[in-house]
Amino acid sequence: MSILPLAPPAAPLLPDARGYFGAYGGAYVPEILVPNLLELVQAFDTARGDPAFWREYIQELATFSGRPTPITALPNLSKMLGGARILLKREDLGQTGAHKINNVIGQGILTRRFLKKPRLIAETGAGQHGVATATMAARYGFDATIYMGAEDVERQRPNVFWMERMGAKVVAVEDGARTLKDAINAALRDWATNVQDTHYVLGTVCGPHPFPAMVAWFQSVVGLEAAAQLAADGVKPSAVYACVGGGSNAIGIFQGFLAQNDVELVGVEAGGKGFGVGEHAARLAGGGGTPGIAQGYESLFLQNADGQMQETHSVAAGLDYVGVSPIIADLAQRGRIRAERASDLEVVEAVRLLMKHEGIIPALESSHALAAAIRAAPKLSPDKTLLVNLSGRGDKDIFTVAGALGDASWGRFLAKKAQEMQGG
Amino acid sequence: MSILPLAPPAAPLLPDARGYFGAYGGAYVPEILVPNLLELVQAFDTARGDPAFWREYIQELATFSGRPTPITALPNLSKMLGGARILLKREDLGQTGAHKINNVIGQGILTRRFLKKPRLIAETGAGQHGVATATMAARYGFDATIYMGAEDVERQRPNVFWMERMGAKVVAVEDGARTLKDAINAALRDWATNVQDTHYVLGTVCGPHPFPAMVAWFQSVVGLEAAAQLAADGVKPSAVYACVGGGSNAIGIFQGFLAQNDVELVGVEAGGKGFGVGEHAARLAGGGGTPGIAQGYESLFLQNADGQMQETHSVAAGLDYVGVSPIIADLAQRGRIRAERASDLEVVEAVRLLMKHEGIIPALESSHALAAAIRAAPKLSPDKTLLVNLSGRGDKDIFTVAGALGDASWGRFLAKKAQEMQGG
Amino acid sequence: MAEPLPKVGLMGHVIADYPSSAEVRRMIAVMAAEGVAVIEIQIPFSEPMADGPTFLAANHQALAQGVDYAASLLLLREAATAHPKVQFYLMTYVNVVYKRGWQRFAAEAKASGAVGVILPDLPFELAFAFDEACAASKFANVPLIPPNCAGARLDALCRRAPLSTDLIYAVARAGVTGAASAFGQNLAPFLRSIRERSPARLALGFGVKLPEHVKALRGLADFAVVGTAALEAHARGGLAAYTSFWRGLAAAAKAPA
Amino acid sequence: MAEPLPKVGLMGHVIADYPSSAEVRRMIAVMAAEGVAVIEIQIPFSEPMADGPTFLAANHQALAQGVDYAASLLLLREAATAHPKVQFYLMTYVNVVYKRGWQRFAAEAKASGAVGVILPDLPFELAFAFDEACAASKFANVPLIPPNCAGARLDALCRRAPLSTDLIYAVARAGVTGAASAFGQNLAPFLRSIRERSPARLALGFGVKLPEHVKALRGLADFAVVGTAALEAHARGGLAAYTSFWRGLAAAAKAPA
Ligand SMILES: Cc1ncc(COP(=O)(O)O)c(C=O)c1O
Ligand SMILES: Cc1ncc(COP(=O)(O)O)c(C=O)c1O
Repeated sequence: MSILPLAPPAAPLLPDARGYFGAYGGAYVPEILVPNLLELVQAFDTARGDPAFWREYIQELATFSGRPTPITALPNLSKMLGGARILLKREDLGQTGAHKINNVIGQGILTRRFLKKPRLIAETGAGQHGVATATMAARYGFDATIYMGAEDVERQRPNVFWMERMGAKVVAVEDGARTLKDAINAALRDWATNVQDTHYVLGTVCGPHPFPAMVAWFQSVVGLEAAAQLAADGVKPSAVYACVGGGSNAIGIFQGFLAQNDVELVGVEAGGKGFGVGEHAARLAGGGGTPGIAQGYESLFLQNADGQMQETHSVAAGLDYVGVSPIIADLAQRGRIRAERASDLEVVEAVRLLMKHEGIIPALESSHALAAAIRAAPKLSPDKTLLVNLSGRGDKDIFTVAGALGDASWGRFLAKKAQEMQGG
Repeated sequence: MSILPLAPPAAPLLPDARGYFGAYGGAYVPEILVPNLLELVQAFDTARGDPAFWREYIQELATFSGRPTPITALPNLSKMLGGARILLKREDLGQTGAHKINNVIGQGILTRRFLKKPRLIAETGAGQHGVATATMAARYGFDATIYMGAEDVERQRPNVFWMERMGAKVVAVEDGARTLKDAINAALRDWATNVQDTHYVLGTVCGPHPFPAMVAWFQSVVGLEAAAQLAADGVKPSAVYACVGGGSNAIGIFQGFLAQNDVELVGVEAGGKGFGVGEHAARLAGGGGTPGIAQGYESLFLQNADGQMQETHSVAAGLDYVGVSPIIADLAQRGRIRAERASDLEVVEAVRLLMKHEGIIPALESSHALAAAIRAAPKLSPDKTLLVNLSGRGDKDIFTVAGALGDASWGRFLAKKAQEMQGG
Repeated sequence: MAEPLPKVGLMGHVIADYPSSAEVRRMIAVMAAEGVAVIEIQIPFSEPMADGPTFLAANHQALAQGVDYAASLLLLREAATAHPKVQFYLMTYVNVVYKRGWQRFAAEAKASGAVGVILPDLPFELAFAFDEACAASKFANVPLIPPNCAGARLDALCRRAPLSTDLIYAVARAGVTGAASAFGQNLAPFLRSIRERSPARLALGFGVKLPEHVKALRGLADFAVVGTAALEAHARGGLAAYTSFWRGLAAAAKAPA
Repeated sequence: MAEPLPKVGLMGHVIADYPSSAEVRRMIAVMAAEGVAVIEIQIPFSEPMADGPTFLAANHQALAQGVDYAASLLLLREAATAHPKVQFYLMTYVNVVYKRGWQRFAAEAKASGAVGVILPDLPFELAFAFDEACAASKFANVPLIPPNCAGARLDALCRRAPLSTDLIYAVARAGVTGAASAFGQNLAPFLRSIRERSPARLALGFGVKLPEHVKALRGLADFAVVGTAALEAHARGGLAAYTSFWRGLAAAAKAPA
């Protein structure tokens, strides 16, 4: 039996006719964008109806991105912690080092096959979706412009460098909070301006319909694979953990287990530095988010009573987002997903533990899920299994992690290199 | 049919009783190390005789490192260049981003099963073998000390950072040329001092017997996989390209095709800046190397008439090595391997092309093989296929590549980060 | 001898209490004095996805200065009282309305003196609840129609208009507010296609910056909507520049051809 | 009344033309004058894998100063001529010998006045060709025997000795030259195990630094090999310190117990 899911999810997550999942979703965009969205809905419908499309998608992920990604046990960590065993789904091993590549390849094939537009735009937070988009654009011959909050450009400069090397134009967005939401606004503005020739490669399960459904469909490969892998080993997880920025890696892995009601699905949000406004990005856990409509969709947002979006914070650029997927919001409301938060400190500690004891360098984003599992495992019996989606690798976070750990020789090294580059 | 090679190579590359492959090899070490080498020979023999060992090895690579790695076609590059099609074997997608992990996992299991020593040492050039060793040591619970030429510590600081985070001690070797060969000397000195409790995880197919044979055996997984993958697709490559530092990724992939005499095997060395002493690291191509005995083995070395080793240079830290595998030297002498060189400039251009047109960021080392294939492809007919071993990913090279391309915003970014770290 | 060119009305725009609560009131007075017939008051929003750099920055600046929903409605109330001959519309993004509540917003806006609201990010398929609230308050939810809207969708948008008001806001080009003008050959047929479908008054915005743009709309639209260009004139030369900017447009709107 | 403790000979070491070609000749003269019986002259090598930091740096320094094979053999020739009572051995790494050619090296070294050569990185299994060359030139390939050598391998190493010379170089501890001393309880049994297997003269090196180390070897070995400690004495205080260093060792080597 192949681990690669050769068929798409049997029951894809699809919204109602208005693009709603329960109380959340929709497509709240300027009218100018409606034809593009309708065209995209149609392309997505066509893709879903054509088994060859999914096969091409999976084949490309297999040959270009090394799917299936493995599931890795953490014997040392489990021994240290006691309690439930923790397993990782290794999205960090994919091309570009994160789950983002799945969605991007899917949209790339869709654009090439159906939309036939020569230009792509994308927003990016941690830079991972931007790098993935730049990668796909280079490979499929699209022009690409990536919008990235100016603050994230600072936090994730190596990713900016690689995007540019792959031929993408990176635009630092200086508006608003200068993070992911502002990059999404900027991308939407670009799209509204260049409706004819441009496809917007949205990077997560947010934004106007059909993006949430479509990105969820592409990311289902993670969950379908993981479910097949665990089933092949005769393992049934008691819970599945994933970090939630927009929600794509979470929805991706959850789809393997949605129908198994005794598998708990835990979405872990950025607890940041505390519970105050601007100190975290927890929209679900702790009830920080309230219903609203922004960035093209209705969901829970961190906003004030007037509907103005608030500042957010996370040590992980990719979780530092003001809204959350309508699909996640709906599943949380229906009790199918439990939301938790992990603080910056817990996350840096989880990174440290995984590096030190298992030799794996996790992304700060993914380490939120790991931190929550680390918290939970000791309280559970050893015959339980927790599956954690390791959505990305941490190489990109060297500047943040080195800063958080106060690595002096790294600081000296940077000073020297900076001097060399100025001198040379 | 599984692509993962569930059985080891049917005809492993083994030396004669004295540890020689033809005219090259042996074990030229202080007598104090002889018992360790004999013990290692025995452990390697036992491992080879035990099918369960190989299965455990492959299983670990599958679940921890995501093997099999895919083979990726390069449609755009092939279209631009014309001529033969180029395929990449994607070792860059493995855990830690290079083929080095294969050998390291193998030696880790061997140490745990048979040698039962608590401490590991390793040399490293580009830092990839060091990171791989630190990774394995963290995962298997060994103490690890990594010797790294001081110049390489400078060139590959991010890798130093990660090694330390994974709990390894990194020693900057200030002797001699301050590169890989000096790190090997330092590791041998440590081993001679700590014979009882330490295993030396040599990172390439060099050093005293049984290292070349053993590392080649572990790296054969690359070639066995690639051969099975191509066979499954009904493709027969006309040539296989691999860069040659010590030679482990080359010997690894070549082993899938050694028996097929009509498949040309091309080892690509560092052509560096020119043909003068100290300007390159081409021991075979161009005849720079002469027979000698150093670093524990007899092979071709870049040395003067008195037998003093010469300075070497390569833009790629991992190829900047004075000797070459006795197995490669032997196969080259017997005409089975053809040696070529690629210059620093050609290599940076190959990196640029692969990023720009295929969205893949290759290691500078691996890009030597790619550069040679790019040179060759246009002269061949389109029904030919060239297989290139993409031994590693290029993320680690950001400082070098950004420098070579003169990226000003990267320079400013470094200056700012350095200041932050000094201030904070 | 040519027919005398029909006049075109002017429709202006301010962001509530921007650049300050005093200055915006003076700007409204200038517009009223120069004969601007319709004024949009924008309630600032943190995510103004349809606005270009000038309005984007102004939205954020206003919010940073503490402008909120209450202050915006206060401005509306005072302006409507001070300038009874001007028609006032609110402009904002759907979340501001949604957070207030569809009915409450429509009722409060109407009571404060607005004829209707312009919401660039509320497509009509999702406007059902708000349209009901508007109807109950006799308040307009002004449709925005971009040039790529055609066929059945254009029919539907135009059919909607009379339900809620007598004004349609046609968008001259793709993109956001404040970007370059693009009054191409397609403008006239585009506006005609709306006219054919709806008896509503027709405003055209996005890229109306110069007297010649205004003049070009005579006979094609009922109102020329001028936003960014006016704010930029103010930024360059304060109230004096603002006044002469509007005076120039007003001349173009009604001078003999 | 205890037996009078037997004497032990001293074996010294220099790196060719290090720190300079003049000074090394003076150092050899000092050793000869102080009664050092055997002197190793090391031909510098770029990869001295058995040497610790002091000799490692000295090897590289000598090479940087241009010391080569020819200069090293010239030093040997002059020293052997100047000090006929001292036995000279060469010490280097196998590559230096290999590049010269096994036979040519043995012949040239012998002709220049060396009794044999010490090669730390040429295990006996791989020394067949060189041993033949040595035999042809009546030149010694001195075996090095570390403390972890036992059983059949120790037998083989000891059996080899007389083939090529009458000297065995026993290594006191694991590791490289210049590291800490480790004269433990196992030293005597280790040396005895060699004595039992071979009639060769027995030198002990690696960690012999102080007069008490030398004294401890009386009755156990024929020669105490002193390398790094002497070079460090010279580095600290030049020829004067060097002289008094050797004088101290010489006293310990023969003074009544
Ligand atoms: C590694 C990684 N994980 C998670 C996320 C969060 O996104 P999502 O919630 O859509 O998976 C990001 C976003 O950049 C990411 O890079
Ligand atoms: C990515 C990569 N490729 C190749 C090499 C060269 O080593 P080898 O010739 O043993 O494959 C290195 C060494 O560090 C490396 O990191």
